[in-house]
Amino acid sequence: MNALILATDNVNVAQNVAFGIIAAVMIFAALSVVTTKNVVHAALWLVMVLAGVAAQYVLAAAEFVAVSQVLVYIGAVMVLFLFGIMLTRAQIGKETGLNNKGWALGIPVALVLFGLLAWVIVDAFGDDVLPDRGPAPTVMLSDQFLSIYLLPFIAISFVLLAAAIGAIVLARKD
Amino acid sequence: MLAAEAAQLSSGWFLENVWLIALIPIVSFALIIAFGKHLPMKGSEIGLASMFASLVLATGTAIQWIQRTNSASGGEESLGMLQAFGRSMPRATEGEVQPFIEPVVHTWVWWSNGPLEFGIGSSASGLSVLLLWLVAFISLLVQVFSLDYVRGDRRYTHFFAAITLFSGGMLVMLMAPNMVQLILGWEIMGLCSFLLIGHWWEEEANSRAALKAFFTVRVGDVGLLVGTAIIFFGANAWAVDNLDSNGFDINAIQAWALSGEANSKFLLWGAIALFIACIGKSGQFPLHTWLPDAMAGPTPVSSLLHSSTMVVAGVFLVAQLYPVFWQAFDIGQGSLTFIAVIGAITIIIAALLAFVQDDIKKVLAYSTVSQLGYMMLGLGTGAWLPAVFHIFTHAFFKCCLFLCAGSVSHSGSHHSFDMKKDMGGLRKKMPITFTAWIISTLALTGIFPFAGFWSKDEIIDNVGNNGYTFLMWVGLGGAVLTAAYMTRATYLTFFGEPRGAAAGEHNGDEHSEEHEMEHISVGAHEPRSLGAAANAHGADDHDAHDDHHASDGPHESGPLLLIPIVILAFFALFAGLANPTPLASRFGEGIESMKKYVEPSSTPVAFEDVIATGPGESIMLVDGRVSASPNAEGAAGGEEGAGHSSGCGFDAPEPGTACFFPSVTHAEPSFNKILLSLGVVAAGYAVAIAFNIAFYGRKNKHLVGLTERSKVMRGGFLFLKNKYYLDALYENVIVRAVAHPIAKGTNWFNQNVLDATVNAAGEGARRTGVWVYDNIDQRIVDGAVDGSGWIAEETGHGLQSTQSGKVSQYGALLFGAAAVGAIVLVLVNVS
Amino acid sequence: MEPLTDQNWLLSVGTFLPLVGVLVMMFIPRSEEATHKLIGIVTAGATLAVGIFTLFAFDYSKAGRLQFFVDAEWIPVINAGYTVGMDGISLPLYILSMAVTFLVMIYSWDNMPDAGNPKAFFILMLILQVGMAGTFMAQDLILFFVFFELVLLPMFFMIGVWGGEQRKYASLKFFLYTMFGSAFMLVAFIALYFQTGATSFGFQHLIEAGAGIDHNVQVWIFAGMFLGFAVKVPMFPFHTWLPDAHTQAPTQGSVILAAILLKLGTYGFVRIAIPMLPEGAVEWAPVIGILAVIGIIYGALGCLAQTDMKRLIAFSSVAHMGFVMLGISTLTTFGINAALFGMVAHGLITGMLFFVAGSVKHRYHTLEIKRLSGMLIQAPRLGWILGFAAMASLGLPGLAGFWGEFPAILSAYSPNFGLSEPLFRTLMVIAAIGTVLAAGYLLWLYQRTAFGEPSEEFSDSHGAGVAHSLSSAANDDDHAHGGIYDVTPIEWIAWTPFLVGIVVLGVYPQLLFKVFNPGVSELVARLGETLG
Amino acid sequence: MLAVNFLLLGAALFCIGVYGVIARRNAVMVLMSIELILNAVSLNFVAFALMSGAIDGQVFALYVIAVAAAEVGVGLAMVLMIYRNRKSIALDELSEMKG
Repeated sequence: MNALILATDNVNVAQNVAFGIIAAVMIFAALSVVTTKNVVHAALWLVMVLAGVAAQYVLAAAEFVAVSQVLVYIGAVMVLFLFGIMLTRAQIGKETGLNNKGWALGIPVALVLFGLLAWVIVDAFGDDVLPDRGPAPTVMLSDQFLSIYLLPFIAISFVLLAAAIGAIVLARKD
Repeated sequence: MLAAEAAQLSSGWFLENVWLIALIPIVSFALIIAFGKHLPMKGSEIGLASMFASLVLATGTAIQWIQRTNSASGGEESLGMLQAFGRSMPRATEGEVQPFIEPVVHTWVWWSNGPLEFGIGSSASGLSVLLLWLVAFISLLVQVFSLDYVRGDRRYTHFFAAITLFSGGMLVMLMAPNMVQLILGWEIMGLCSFLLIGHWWEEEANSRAALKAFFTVRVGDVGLLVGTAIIFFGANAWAVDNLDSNGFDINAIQAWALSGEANSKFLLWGAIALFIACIGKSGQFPLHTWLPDAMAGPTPVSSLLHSSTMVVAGVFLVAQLYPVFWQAFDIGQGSLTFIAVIGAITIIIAALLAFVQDDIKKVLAYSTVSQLGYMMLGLGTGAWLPAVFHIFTHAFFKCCLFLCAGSVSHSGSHHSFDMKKDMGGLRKKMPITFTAWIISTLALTGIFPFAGFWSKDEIIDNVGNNGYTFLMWVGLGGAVLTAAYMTRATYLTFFGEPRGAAAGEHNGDEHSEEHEMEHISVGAHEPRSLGAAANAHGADDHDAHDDHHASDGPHESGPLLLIPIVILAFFALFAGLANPTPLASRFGEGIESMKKYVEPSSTPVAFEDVIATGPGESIMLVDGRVSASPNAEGAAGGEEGAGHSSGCGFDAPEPGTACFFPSVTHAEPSFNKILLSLGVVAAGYAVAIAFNIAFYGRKNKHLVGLTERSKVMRGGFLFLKNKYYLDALYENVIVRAVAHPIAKGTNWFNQNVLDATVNAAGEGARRTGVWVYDNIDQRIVDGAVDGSGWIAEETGHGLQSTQSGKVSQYGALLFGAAAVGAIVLVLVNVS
Repeated sequence: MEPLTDQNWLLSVGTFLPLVGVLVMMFIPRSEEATHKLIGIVTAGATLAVGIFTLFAFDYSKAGRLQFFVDAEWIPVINAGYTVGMDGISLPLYILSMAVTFLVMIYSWDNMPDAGNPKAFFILMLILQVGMAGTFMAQDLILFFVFFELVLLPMFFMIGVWGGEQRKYASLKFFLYTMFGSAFMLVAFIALYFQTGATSFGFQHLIEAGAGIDHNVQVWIFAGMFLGFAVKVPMFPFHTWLPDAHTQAPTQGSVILAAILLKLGTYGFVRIAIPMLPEGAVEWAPVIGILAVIGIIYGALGCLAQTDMKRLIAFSSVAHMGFVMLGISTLTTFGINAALFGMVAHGLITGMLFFVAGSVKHRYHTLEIKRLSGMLIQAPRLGWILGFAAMASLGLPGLAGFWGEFPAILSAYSPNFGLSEPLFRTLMVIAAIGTVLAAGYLLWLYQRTAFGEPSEEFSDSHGAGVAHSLSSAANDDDHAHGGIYDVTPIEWIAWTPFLVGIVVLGVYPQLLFKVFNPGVSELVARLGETLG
Repeated sequence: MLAVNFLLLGAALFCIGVYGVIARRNAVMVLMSIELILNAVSLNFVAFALMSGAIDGQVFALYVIAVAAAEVGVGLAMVLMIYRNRKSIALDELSEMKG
């Protein structure tokens, strides 16, 4: 696999190297999210993964998305998670029994799924090379938002509102 | 009006409105049902009035029919109203060729289904006019008889309603112009016989007998339905083209059968099917078991239905559609026909069984079956006229015999019919009944001046003449047996010393059919009988009945019973003179009025005449869509019969003409043949009487012990052996065990084999029904339906475990399924 | 033959009038039972009056053509029109349904089933009447299907609520079985719609266009329709719902079920399946014939095995419908006329038999044949009516039953359009034997229930009860005496039209044949043309 | 820079997320795994946006982020409620919805 990537001559090596490092870190972090015994560690590893993803967005010429990823995900969502962990009084340090009985079932399913996806991706996009374009100006993004995708934009606002109210109603004490 | 030219046949008001004869009884049936109970004589007066009206109309029709025949043969003498069947016949001119007299057909469109139209109405031909008069006359007499006989019965009105409906049904059948109306009359008679046999349906035996009668006749009716269908589809095309009527019209069927173009396959199968119906209705060999059991009905019913009129329906059907049977079984060619064989077997079987019966009515029933066998034998061997004449005479003396039996039981043996226990020596006490009985017995056995001789002897004579010598001897043997069992019955009833009720003991407990009448006497059923809606005046009739018995012991019956008996006896004596063929040589042809008026002539008639003439045009037919069999390959015209004359029945009529009746032969009466048959019968009498006196009278010691001493004597006596009337011990030890192999055998065979098969069929059908119902219907068909419900339920339970409520398991399932789906998609697309 | 469109409001009024009654009854509280019964009877009477007016307005000389024809827009999207019309074939059944409902309502004036609640009972009966009348007047497949299904619901509730012990099982089975059948029928209708160019569901159009469909498609479409109608008839393999439904249904339910609902199936064959799919009909005719004759023999054997009177009568109607289907399978004018007559006759006769069975149950509280006997002594008139109905049912000439069976047997002798004659002739002989079996089980039933002495089980209760003298005064107050009483005046009023009908049709069948004939001969002529 | 890289990475993250959902007993951990999956998807979106040059992919990525945020909000609220009633958020004990 790696040989395939490196061998292509007209690819600027720096991008590949950077991608490789970040990808490795992300995969390692993701694996440890799902395997660590400690809930808080899991949350932290998740932060690592999200940061990696943000970095990938930058590589993929999508700065605005990267920034919003960092802002929303790492900023807000992870904080929520930590709150969640705190409020559900997870023990400090190692916890036993985080995996349920049939956890072993997950491995084959994941592997089969990954094998399949990999095979399909390689088969479909095996050799086309990404054109290295400059980062897309954010104004284009906003045009899209407010013209073609206006309806989803409004819909998402409703979703967020509903989620907020829902969360409040659910979590209220009385 | 009479001297019309030959072609234009005279017709009169009576011939036109023959349908009135049948309509009156049916209408009066409705009246009796509606108002019967409130009338002074509880409905019986309506019945009597209707029968009398029918008789008057029938007589008028007969007279006009005679004028019509005379006018056809150019006879110029005018016929007075009285000479209908009187003895002194005017000498008709010796018309060389007797022209065919078309029946007067008068029909209305009853209903039409698709292209076919069905008419209802009347067709007055020689045969039907004769029998119409006969049925009306006999019904009137029987109704008069039953006025007194059935008095006091709880369902008096029902009885009269049913009897009037029966007469109506029979008259409808007799005058039927087409097969559908014939079936209508046929089935109404079946219904009435069911109602009348089961008149006292409280007893299980009576209702079972009624059911058995209805089923056996109904089995025959299948033949009627199928036969009508086959004949219809055979005859329809031909009838449409030539006679402009349809396949149901009886005249058309007659003409079609003899037209030579009839497809022999249709003819044969149609004739067999129709004959099965006749076997059922007229109690011939295989299906005769219901007739003796039908004696469970009241005596007037047995005398009217099961001796003179209803059972004759089968013979009438064969006689009416004679051309069909003539062609189908080639009766003309002298071959041993199916009908003759059945007739012969029936004669012998029934005569033998008559020996073994203790019940007087059973004896007469078997005698009727045997006489019917004679008629079938006659029809089967080409002796059409003697057979029809035998119907005519037989009706009188058999009905008279039954009425005498009824009167004997009514006032002689205290309502019991058992000759052994309750009769004997009644001749002194019941002189009139006795003389009537003797006259009728002599008539039945065919002694010279009496009616039976002229008809039965004629049948035997013609059978011999047509080349069936063996069957002739069977007929003579039958005559001997008849003489024998009638002597036995007469001896047991009227001679010897009185026994049981006849001796005056008033044993009230014995089981007899009139037992129901005494039901009303004090007893557990008091409230129920009062409650019985049918008989509003329960209280008074039962005491009227009592004084009747005050004068205990056998005595002569009342006038109402005797008048019919005397009239019938008179006819039993003189009816023969209606067609005394043996005297023809001395008094000339004209004396045979039956031959002249009743037997249709076999001269061909042009189609146009048939369609155009005749006051009632035959049924018009819209172009029939119903495809009949191609009548292209018509039966090869009857080739020259073996020695018999040619003519209608033998070679096809020239195109454009149709003949309606085969040319039947008439045996020349010869003196020695008459002597032979009379001698045989006399011998039968002599032996029987001698044996009776010796055996029952116990006068001759030598004879008494004869049966068990020598095998030869017993073998000899086998046929004439009279009843084993010995004291009980002697009877049980020896005679019963040995004496009657054949009689008992036939009776056993009759009960266990034939009856058993009928019952077994019923039981078998029921058991298959139960098996089919339990296994196929409930288990397989129903099971399949319930099974599908069960399967759905089981799969539901099976899948329930996947719904475990655990999120992770759902996740696993979800993604697992997604993965598998993806793999399948990939494989499919890749390959 | 273009239809006549004068007075075309008549049919719609005749069909939907009962709904007015239903509306009125809705607002009246359940407790006033008498008023409900009265309104029910008045509405049914009014509907019958409209029916009789239609009878007179009908032009018998043109009985072959559709009369009172209406062709209005209904659901344009699937071009299903509210096309409605009445010709000689459907008129008698249309009137019969109104008459039967009216008489059944009169009968239930004082013999309500034990579950009571006449409000719901009468409303259901009125809705049932709408369904039945609608099916006979519909000239559009979708309209026909709607009415065909509408009929199911009220009958389901009548059996389910007012029925006998296992009414749940019976009603569910009845409903699902018929739904199963009509599902296939709907598929067939739609297939037919598309095969004929998807322009309209009207009968006229489909009949003209139907012949055009190619051979084996016709056979398959006919198969779908056959399944739907065969379940309703019921024909041999699909009949198992009938005995259960009848045994559990209340008297009123089983009378209407036997008198009219069974006819929807056979009417469907004559009106829809055969004219629209000629080649399919010829292909399927032998199958229908064979199944019909099996039905006759199977029904008869079933009857011989029964111990319950009502179940026996149910099996007997399987046998009778066998004769009707035999008549239809010959595809001759003769046979189809006989089949239509057989439908009306069977309706009257079996309706009468169920009425008698119902009143026997009302009096003896059991229908076990073994325990019944001597009915002629305890209730003579009831016994004689049972005898009369049994005689009519076994096909005695002179009564209506005969004219349904005899021409059917006769027509089986020479079927139309090249159907194999030897096969149909054997069917004819077997059917003729079937008539003997019919006589067998009916008279056997009659002997065991009517003849003989009353069984002690009922006679002593009889003795103890009020002396049931003939005077009708005693049995007016029906609750006063529990025992066996004779026919009450209410029953007389309900039953006499049936009895008179059976006799009149028996004596003068031309009444009905005159009406059926033009329509049927036109149908067969058209079949002749299309089949060449 | 091959497009395959991004897509493979996305796929890997996705499968790890799936394993997480299946294996984990703790509700919060499952939510985290779902987060992983969502991120994998939005990574794919951006990759395709890059490949095809149209920025619709990025728009979708943003939407995914928004929805994910909402989803976590509600998810955690529910987890808290479960925790308050059950004092434990082990998923395999919550099986009242069993069929």
